[in-house]
Amino acid sequence: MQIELTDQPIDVAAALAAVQDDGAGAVNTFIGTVRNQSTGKKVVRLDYEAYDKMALHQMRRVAELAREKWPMLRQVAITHRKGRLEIGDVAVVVAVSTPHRAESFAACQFIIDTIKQVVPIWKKEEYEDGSVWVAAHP
Amino acid sequence: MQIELTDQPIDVAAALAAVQDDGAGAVNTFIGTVRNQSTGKKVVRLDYEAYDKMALHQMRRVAELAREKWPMLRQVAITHRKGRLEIGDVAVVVAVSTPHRAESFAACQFIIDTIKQVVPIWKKEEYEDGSVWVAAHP
Amino acid sequence: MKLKISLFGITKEIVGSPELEVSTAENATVAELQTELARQYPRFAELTSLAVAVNSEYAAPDQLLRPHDEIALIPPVSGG
Amino acid sequence: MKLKISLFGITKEIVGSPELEVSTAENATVAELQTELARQYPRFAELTSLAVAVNSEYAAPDQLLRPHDEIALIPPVSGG
Repeated sequence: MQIELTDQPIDVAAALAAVQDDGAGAVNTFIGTVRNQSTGKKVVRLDYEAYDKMALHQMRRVAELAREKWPMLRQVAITHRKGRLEIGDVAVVVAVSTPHRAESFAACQFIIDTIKQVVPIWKKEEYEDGSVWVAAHP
Repeated sequence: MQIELTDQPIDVAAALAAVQDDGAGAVNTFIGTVRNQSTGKKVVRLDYEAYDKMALHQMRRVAELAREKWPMLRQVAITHRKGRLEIGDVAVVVAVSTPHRAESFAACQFIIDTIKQVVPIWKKEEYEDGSVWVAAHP
Repeated sequence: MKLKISLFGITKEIVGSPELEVSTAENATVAELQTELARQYPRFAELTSLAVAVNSEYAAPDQLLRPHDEIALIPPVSGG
Repeated sequence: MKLKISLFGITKEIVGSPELEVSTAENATVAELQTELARQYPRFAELTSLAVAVNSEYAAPDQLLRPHDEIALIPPVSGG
């Protein structure tokens, strides 16, 4: 299991290398990147703030929970970026390897969905005319 | 749309680069690799044979069908290997980009599932004591 | 008419050649070609399935064949 | 007792500081802390949610707090 939080550009190839496993025939990878728009507004850049210690702990727990749900899960790599990101930058990478493909999709989707619910990382979207902490208000 | 069939090692980074899109916040990638075992038998290597022209045509059709089902699909890259592969080698890569993540998982899974059903590529598994064309016989 | 059939994977092994020439009636259908091939190569019947592709598309049983069609036998695929 | 609370994202902006010290009764619960914070910072009530983390875990409302706990406010997360 490789769990990382970094303020440097994410190396997707390193995440893929981390889940390589001769017993796994399937690798699923989710890459979240910064879009140029959000709910119709043009995004200039993003700032991600993290509660580092808890974020790493919660990412580890999500990976462990995935292994409980999919015992055949071979390797998991999660890397989340923090700090300032520009359009197109990679914000998060989740990579998993499993013997067969259906479980690789299910486990990877579970991990990214759960990360988005529990990992203490906050995204501030910067527009040309202001900024907003995403999801903070109803 | 980038559709390829190659007898050279697959460059996963090139497939990822091909689906990069500033309007896409989500990239899902499936990588199929050669496992060291299949239905309990130790696999030494694989030979993939392809009906090249029809394989490329059918992969293109699968990508087009995915775009009909998920009109928000931004980019699709499919690369399939042919020829002799060793354990751990990448046999196929499917990468898709979409604005939001749920569709990236669904479209990528649809594409690899459909490829496995319709693309004329045949896998011969080589064991220590023989070989078999996968799925040929009931 | 004479039809050239491309062979791959296990059908190539069964026939012992990457190509096969078959004589059929004019305007034979895909189903008629399949019947003729089954007669010549009984081992084809052991396969899980055996489709016919015409010009890179899967062909329906009632499709008419022409001499210049690109015809191939498609045993169960196993790519990916 | 005095509790140190770490702040992030919008709560840090509302308070104007990355940390906050709050006085509570001994053995206060998470719910009691939340009530005290809501009294001091009415803008917290405008948030979609505001959880409390104790030692890197999400805390239940009836959990007792101790002076050496690592406490943080967790406004709606938006990672990924």
